[in-house]
Amino acid sequence: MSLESFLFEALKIIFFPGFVFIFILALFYEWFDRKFYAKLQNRVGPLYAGPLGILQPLADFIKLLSKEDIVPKGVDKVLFTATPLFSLSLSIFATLLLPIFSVKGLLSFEGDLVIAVVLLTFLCIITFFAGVASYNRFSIIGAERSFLQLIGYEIPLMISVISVALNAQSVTISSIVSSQKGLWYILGPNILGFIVFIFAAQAELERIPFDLPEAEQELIAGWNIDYTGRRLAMFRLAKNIELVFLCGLAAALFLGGPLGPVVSGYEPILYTIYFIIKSIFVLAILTIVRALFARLRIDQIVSLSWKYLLPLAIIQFLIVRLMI
Amino acid sequence: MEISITFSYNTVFDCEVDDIMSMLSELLRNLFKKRATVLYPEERDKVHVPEGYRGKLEFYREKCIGCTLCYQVCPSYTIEIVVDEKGKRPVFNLARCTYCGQCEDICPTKSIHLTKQFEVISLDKKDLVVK
Amino acid sequence: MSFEESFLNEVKSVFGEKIIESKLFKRRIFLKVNPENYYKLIEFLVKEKGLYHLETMTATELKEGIEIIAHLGVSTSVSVKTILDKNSPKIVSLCNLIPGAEFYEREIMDLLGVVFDGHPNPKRFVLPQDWPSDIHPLRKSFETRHNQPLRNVGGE
Amino acid sequence: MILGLISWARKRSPWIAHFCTGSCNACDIEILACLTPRYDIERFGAIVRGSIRHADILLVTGPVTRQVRDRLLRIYEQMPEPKYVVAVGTCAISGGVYRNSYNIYPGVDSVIPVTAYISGCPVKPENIINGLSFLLKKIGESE
Amino acid sequence: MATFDIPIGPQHPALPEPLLLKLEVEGETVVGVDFDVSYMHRGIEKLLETKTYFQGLPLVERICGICNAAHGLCYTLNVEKLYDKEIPPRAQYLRLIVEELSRIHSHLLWLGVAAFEIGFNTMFMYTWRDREYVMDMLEAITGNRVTTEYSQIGGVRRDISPELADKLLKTMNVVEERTKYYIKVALTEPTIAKRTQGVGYLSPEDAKSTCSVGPIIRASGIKFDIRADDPYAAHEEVPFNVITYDSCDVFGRVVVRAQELLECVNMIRYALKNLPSGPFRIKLPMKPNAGEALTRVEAPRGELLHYTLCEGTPKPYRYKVRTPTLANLGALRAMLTSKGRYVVNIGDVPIIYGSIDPCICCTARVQFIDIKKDKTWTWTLDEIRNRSRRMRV
Ligand code: SF4
Ligand code: SF4
Ligand code: SF4
Ligand code: SF4
Ligand code: SF4
Ligand code: SF4
Ligand code: SF4
Ligand code: SF4
Repeated sequence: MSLESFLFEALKIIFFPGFVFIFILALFYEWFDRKFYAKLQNRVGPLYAGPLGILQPLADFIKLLSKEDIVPKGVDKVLFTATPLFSLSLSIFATLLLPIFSVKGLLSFEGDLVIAVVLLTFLCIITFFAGVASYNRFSIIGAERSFLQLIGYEIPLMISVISVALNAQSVTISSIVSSQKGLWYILGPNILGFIVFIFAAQAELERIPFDLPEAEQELIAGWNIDYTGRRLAMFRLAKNIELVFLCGLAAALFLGGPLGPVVSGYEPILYTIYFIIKSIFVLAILTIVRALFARLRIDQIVSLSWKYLLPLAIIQFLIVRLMI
Repeated sequence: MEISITFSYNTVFDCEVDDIMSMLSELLRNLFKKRATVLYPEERDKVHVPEGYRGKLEFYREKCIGCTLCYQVCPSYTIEIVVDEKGKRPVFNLARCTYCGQCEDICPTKSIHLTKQFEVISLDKKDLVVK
Repeated sequence: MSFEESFLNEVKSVFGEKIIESKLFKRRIFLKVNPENYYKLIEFLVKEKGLYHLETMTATELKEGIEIIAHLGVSTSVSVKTILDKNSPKIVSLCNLIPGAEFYEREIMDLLGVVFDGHPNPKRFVLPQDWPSDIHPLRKSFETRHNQPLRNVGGE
Repeated sequence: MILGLISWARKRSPWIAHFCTGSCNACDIEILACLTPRYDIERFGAIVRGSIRHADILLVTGPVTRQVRDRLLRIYEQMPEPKYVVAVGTCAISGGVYRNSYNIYPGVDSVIPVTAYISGCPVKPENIINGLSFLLKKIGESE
Repeated sequence: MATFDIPIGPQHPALPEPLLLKLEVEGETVVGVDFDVSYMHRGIEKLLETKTYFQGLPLVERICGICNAAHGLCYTLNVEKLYDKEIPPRAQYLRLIVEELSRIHSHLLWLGVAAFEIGFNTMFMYTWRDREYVMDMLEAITGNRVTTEYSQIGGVRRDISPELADKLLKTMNVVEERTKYYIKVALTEPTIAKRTQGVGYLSPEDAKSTCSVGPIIRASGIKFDIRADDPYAAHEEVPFNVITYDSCDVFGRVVVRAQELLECVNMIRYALKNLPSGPFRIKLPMKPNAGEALTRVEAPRGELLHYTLCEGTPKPYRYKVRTPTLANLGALRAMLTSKGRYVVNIGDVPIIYGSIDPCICCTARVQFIDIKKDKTWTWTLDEIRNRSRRMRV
């Protein structure tokens, strides 16, 4: 590899569509989520930090970085320090798989869809360890709940992803995206899969109605109760990046990812724009779901997933199976 | 601490569809409704402060005759009676005032008035004194 | 004859001279008995007259002693008073008759130091855990100024 | 530059925790009302956090009863720096109506240091917002 | 013997006021309860003895902020009894209007907080947005949003002008429409029914013997409402229905409160239409006659009782307040103790606790005493609530 192309790759990783771009996107998505949520509730939401409050997540982030960092007595120091870092780096790594500016992600290899799903599970496991590390009753219960949820939604999520893969005859994100040139999968046979994916994503992100692990009225703050300052900032950023990742993954798998009418020569820019529009559409759906429901009980969540999501996912799978 | 995990799978989650729909339509209607928020510091004139709101005290020294009735009805020892060149007069320490309006009601000469000014804040308790 | 008067007559026909004093207002009846008749009268009112609802119990330190009032009633409120000795106030508990009396009696125990005989759960209720057990705030000898040592003198 | 950024961020992201030390509820429900559509303090970036460790501003309502005093102290110790305490309501400022009772401390500032006082009984939600934005302005200036 | 202490008091903005619940459990079943209310003890009764009757009014209104209108009303009615003077009927009607308005505000608040508790933030936002209409009216009539100070010794503080009455009627229409929507949601929403029906059983006999009051006893099918049984203010003249429900469980309490909202709206309408003319306040001297008085008022949470003993001085010799929540503690214990086929699981505790609409909550901590294992530990309500998610059937 020549030096120039190496530098070019490095720039790509650092700026676009690498770390910096993801960072900005993550903050932007959080802002959109909060603003839209407020709008649905007839409020205004963040307003004064930057135009329309668009810098609100940035302000939160910087403020948290600058706060005093407390390590409470009795926590597992190693885990307490390591989990935020792990969580952040895993989520960034996952995002690099997204096909943002072309049908291929920054990282793209045979079978990367499998890796993406596995990363999601890892993120959840890290949440569990983060909760256990602070050895506080609330956080342990929160951690335990996040694990229990995992049992509920993981399998439907996987099946819905598998049916897409089956449809495209591939487990590589880039080829799934390019196979949607003719017809997006959501318009095709995969509409049920999309619904399952949305609910599973909501659960993965621990948002209402699946926000049991950090339910404020019940657990105060759940698994992250003892984290302050930098560590909390990292966790929040990781959550936002995960949000980007899941919205992006939904867009890539069901909405044709970055595809759309293009003027030749401007593909990367247009692709990026299409990608962002589509994933924000997914985000808006997620936000509406958040505003629409009350929190479920943990047993309700599990029975919901097994009674409804799983059969839906299996029907989806059978439809695809029969079509091919 | 032991943490026992027991599930019951027979809890059915069955929110009926039209319940969700009625909530959803309410949500979407709100999306296009005017915001209910009053942007308070900017839109101060739109804040609902009716006539007769019991806010910050105002005291008119000229009218006061020093009867100390207000001192006698105040429930929270807000009022201190001091003597100045004209005689007895009350001094109000808003750090203790409950804005109950008893002093305004009792004052025979209407020297005390609770205004519509609802913003009473301070970084130092000593500033909260009305003379 | 008003309802209150006929009610009083009915009670008097059973208890006669044991009712030391009675006062009538609209829908209010105040009766006074000696401590030994207190439980019997209340039992009569609850069992025979159907006054199942114990509104509350009041205790007051008067000059002649500590007055206990049990307010009974649904529509018309009947208050049964009795006066206890100031130095060792003691009376039989109503909890067997009316389980709802428990909290009222415990409150009086805390605030005035009355002992209720046969109370199932005579524990501290309203006062802080670290409060000295021989000080009862509603006694007249307890000056509000009393609190000065208990209060932080700093502040405003 | 960095310092300016930090102080900007602090000003724009006040996270709130609320603690009741024996108030009459009226101030508490007015604080709760601040979250609702009419007042919406999320405009300032303020969110109410359950965990005291996440909070920047502690809103205290109520005169401090004897039993609650120690818990107030403990909560205060657990807040990460920089921290601000706001006494909401007359009885949090000086004991207000309950002044001279045997079971209360006269105001929050007899137990922990207080940054700002918001007077009212109960405080009108706009006054709470006003107090907060005033405090935020001061935070910005002092740094 | 292991006792846990929670490092952080649970501070969430809903449900304030601390109470210590001590639960005795056998395994997962609650077998006994005890309470400690000392976190909130402010010594008000003693304090009242040091203030004149006129000074006492603001203090009484601040016993609790949510139904302060009822406290203020009860206090003034009580003190007026000592004077032996006729209070103008217009004042009584105006008092009734403000009392019912504040009942609407209290019940709506409870609905919103209940939604907030189950994480239904949107519902919470909507109910509280609509509650603001009521608050605006209260503010316009009385001069403050929450603490009304409307009822004064001798009458009311100020009159309701015709324009204001007009506005109030219009607001009532809005409130009625919105209330109907919320009732529909609350009563048809299956998840609410699932979590409330058959929970927190209080038999009519227990309701009577524990002397419970308000919506609690009415949800056990007993018609007991001070407004009807011992009318005060203008309740003798303004018609209304006493709402009862006989399911004896938490769901019944939801139904009773929801239906009462509509009753309140109708009462306010009637009172405004039939408002007598005349003065709204008479001046009374500082010193009442010697004597004693007892008044009962139906606050949003149930019967409220004030008793005073006056020796002819401007200050009360004794003032006694019995709040509805105190009266309902006995009922709460009956609901929380397992008996027969009604087994109370630890997980049910928060819902049952919430159903008495307690004003002593939040910092509430629950102490468990397992009589078999002889071990004690402390939990916050929130922790139990969280267990409920796992263990409720
Ligand atoms: S408004 Fe009330 S508390 Fe304030 S000074 Fe007047 S009487 Fe005293
Ligand atoms: S009541 Fe009025 S006239 Fe009398 S001292 Fe007070 S302010 Fe002056
Ligand atoms: S705050 Fe309220 S209760 Fe306390 S002294 Fe003032 S008016 Fe009275
Ligand atoms: S300031 Fe007044 S309204 Fe607020 S909590 Fe204290 S007594 Fe209640
Ligand atoms: S007791 Fe209630 S008001 Fe006080 S901090 Fe806790 S939740 Fe808030
Ligand atoms: S009513 Fe009784 S228990 Fe309640 S604050 Fe007053 S003295 Fe204490
Ligand atoms: S029942 Fe609750 S809301 Fe009503 S006056 Fe008592 S404390 Fe306040
Ligand atoms: S109802 Fe009970 S707990 Fe609530 S403020 Fe009154 S005395 Fe205290």
